[in-house]
Amino acid sequence: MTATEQADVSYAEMMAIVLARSFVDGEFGAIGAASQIPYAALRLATLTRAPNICWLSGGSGGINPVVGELPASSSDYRNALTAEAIYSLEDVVDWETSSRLDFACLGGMQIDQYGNTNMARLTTPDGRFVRGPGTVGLVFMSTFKKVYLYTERHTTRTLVAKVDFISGAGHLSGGDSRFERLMRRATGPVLLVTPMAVFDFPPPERRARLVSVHPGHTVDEVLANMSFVPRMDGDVPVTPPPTDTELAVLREVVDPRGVLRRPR
Amino acid sequence: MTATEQADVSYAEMMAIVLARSFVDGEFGAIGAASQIPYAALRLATLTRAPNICWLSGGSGGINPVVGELPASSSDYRNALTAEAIYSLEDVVDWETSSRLDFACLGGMQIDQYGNTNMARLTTPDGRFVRGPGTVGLVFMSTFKKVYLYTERHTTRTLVAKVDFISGAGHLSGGDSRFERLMRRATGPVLLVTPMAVFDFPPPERRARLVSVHPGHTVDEVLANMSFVPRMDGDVPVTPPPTDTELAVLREVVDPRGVLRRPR
Amino acid sequence: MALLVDAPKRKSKVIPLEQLREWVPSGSTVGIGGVHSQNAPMAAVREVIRAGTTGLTIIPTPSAGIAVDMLVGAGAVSTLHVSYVGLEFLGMAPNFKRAAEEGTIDIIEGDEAWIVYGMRAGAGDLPFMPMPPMYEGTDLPSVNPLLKRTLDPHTGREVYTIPPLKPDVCLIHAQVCDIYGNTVIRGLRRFEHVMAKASATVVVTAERVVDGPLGEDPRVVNIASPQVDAVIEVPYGAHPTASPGDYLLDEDHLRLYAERSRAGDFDGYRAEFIDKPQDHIAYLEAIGLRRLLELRHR
Amino acid sequence: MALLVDAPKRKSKVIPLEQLREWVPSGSTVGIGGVHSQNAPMAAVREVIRAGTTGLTIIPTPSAGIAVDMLVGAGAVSTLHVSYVGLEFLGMAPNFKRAAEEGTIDIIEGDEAWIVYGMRAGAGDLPFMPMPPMYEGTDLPSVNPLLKRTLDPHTGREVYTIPPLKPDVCLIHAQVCDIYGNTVIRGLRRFEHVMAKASATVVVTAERVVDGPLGEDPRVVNIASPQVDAVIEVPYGAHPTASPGDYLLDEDHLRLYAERSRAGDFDGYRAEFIDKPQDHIAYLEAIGLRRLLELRHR
Repeated sequence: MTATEQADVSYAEMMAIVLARSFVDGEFGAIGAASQIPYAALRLATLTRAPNICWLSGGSGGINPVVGELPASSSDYRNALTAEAIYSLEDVVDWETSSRLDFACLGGMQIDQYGNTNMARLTTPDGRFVRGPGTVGLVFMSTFKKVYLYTERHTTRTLVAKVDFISGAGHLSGGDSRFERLMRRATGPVLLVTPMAVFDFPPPERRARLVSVHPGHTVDEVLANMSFVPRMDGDVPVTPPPTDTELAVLREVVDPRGVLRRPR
Repeated sequence: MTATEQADVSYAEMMAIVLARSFVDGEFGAIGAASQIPYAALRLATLTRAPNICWLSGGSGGINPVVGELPASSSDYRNALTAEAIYSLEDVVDWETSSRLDFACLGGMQIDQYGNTNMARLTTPDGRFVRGPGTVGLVFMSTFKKVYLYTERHTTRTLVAKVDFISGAGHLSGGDSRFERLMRRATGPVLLVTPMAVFDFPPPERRARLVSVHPGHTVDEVLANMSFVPRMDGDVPVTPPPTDTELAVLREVVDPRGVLRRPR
Repeated sequence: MALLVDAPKRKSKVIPLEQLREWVPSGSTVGIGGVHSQNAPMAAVREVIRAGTTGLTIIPTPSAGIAVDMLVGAGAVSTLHVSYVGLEFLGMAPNFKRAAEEGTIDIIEGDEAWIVYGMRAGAGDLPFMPMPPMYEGTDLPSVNPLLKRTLDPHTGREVYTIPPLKPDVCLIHAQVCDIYGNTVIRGLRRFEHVMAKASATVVVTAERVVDGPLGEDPRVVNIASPQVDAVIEVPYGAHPTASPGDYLLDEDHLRLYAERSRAGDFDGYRAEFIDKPQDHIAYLEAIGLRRLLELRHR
Repeated sequence: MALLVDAPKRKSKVIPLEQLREWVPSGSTVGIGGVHSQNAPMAAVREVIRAGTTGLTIIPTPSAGIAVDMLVGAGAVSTLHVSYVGLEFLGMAPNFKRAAEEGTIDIIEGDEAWIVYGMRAGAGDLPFMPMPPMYEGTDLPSVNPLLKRTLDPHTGREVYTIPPLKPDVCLIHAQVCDIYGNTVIRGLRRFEHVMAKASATVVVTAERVVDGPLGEDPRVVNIASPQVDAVIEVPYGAHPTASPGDYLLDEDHLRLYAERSRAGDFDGYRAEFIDKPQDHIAYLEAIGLRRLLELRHR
């Protein structure tokens, strides 16, 4: 890939590509509502390297939809029309509580160093109470076999040392604290993808570790825009840039209208 | 109706007609599996006098089916094909436990003087253990708003003083005993229809009362073929014979093949 | 058949939209269907607001949006079960956010399981719904005292439970139903049938109400007639949300709603689009035929 | 698309019937689909018997028939959850009745709620399912010690509970599925999807398995592919029960089965129709093409 093409890769495309590489073939997963990035990642992964993934497109009820572009909402009717099957909301919740879902892609208005998430309520540094939209499916972070966290806001407000309210259980206070309260089969967050970087949550501490920094960003920039210092093991590499195939499939098949390249 | 026509009425037709007269318009009901008599009764009632009844045709999943004849099984596929809507088994059970179902038509291998029923297990007078097919939906006699009992076997074995095992809760030991254990909104058996007679379960005792004897049968015959003496209030009248309309709709529309007139 | 000409006929459940107020009195508990900006019963919501209804407890689907936000903005809501209330890709629900932050409504802090298993318990009138280990990892029990614990009789372990949710009335928007209430909802994962089972009464608003056969495979009928108490025909009744297969969501109008609400002018929006148009047709005229036709699926 | 020619392809889940024995080892807990004499997975049942499987715990749908009776007759069953086991309008299930009366199988005395709510708890891996007052009026708790009580934390009242039912494998017959397991079952109230969710693995036998689009409205797909582990194509695989839309139940054969079983000659029936025909096609030959074609819907 040329430097020009590389510079042309939007953060949303980069995030979709990182997620697409992370998914394990044959697994069964779910995404939330306004989820263009994981939606694109799942389409990219199933088309290129993991054809046996099955995934649920949020409120539409559609499994494995094949819409010819990237809908603004995973509830878009075209997801239902092009799906293999329609599930009910009871199906989703059963699959969630029973840990049948191998993974989910989730975010939050706060995400902390142990991967706990908050979508419900917080208090700003100046003491103002802020209402979030609500916990919705984050409660099932307790039961999904694993969770890919992502956020489009790599900021000190979003990436915090400790969430004000645990909507979704990450590794709680780290170490084995999660497994003292929840079932072992649900292993918690495995990855956090932001517009600048990738983190994981390795044992024994299960605290966010900076795995790589996306092309065009620096470790200093990553650290300056978050409210905790992640673990770093030696030199932090650059996130491998998109391959030609990844970018071509993403742009020609998954997102031909370039939704992920628009200002967001 | 002429005496000839009258003599021609089978017991199954008579039972269907008695049940059809008993249903209350606008109610929501259910029948079990091999249920030709209540099936015919519901078709007859909705066609002639109670068009707002909605009813569930057993295992077929069909609501208000309009098959042009009387299927041997309420699970018959034609019930699904001609239904207004297909319900799920979860729907039925929800409607059952929540007492949304105003009525059900149920039977049993034993039915006792308080309308308790048994389909699970009994011991014969000579001490032999007899296995029945199982309790299935009789458990919901606890929650149906009311129950129409029926049996095609008016015998001392079926109509007993006390069931060996309560699969379905009737009025238990009579009086208010049922309501000491179950919710008042589920009022228990209101009627018992047999090939020979009709019984109800009036308070305060809620013990079977002989309401009428079908044309062609006598009180003595009724009593000789059951193992308990029902309450009788003075002279027991004859069950009003089928009207011309009842018999015509039953034979021309509901059961044109005369299934209910065959030896059973 | 000559035999049956005099037989009584089955009753229609169709009512005019204006009668909805009798079904949703002030103080009642109301279930609301729809997912995000799809299939929200907006004509019904506007009618409830027009009627001056107050003191409602709202239990929406787990992914609620403008229907709930508008009721909150209009002061119709006293208590709200929150799983998610927002405008999805258009941001926070402004009136909900303000009311929650100012404390003018009571929030029952829930989540997807709260609504779905709560309605599931309501559907069967089960006393409660016990959960596998899940809330133990979250802060929800600290703010929701209705998440009570009981003993698992098999393990002796304490488990969290969700109480049954049982709306007095449930408002559901559908694409088509018959005059008896057999209802087809397109474009969503099925949940409205569970809400209907949990609710004492159900009112369906539909794009089309047919007096005759639905013409649909009975397997795709989401809600069966015995579950439906009243039916209201309201073309474009989900506007500005989408009615799948009929019209898309009206993104411009949703943005207009959000911006005016955020700017503190919900009352102006309400005057223009709810109170001034005295009925549903007048509302549609305020939106404009040109715009309505633009929203049809292409 | 040239771009994707080298991309890996999705795997088929199709297996031959003979491999079913690997999915249903002796001693496993087996869920069985179908309602009365509709959609029983009979080819699968015959194969399980042919394999000499023993010690199964069977949890059928609430209205079970010949599939369960045949497994009991063949000595494959050690424990049976009973809601209803019978031949409906053809009378009692003879082998079940004999085994139950002679005490050669363990009976878990259940009912429709036991199976449905038990599977529902299994589907969500909920710890148990609490019931409204219902068992209190029956004798079921006196013979089923698994109907344990716990406290309703809202009322302090004791309530009966049903434990989660979780088969190791579920056998389901369908009309059509694709090679990935998306499954359409006709003619029944939906329940098999709940059983599938409750089961660790699911094997679907289907009249037709298509390698390509199902050609069905996705709303009528009963069981979605992620729920299905293996798929077996068996034309007339539900015989002698019905496959709705394909063929009727074979009343003559059901009567023959019942009469020979009642007369104590299940072994003769088994030799003729299960062991001697070494595979499914040989079984169909034993029934005869003329008979099979007579059973098609007219």
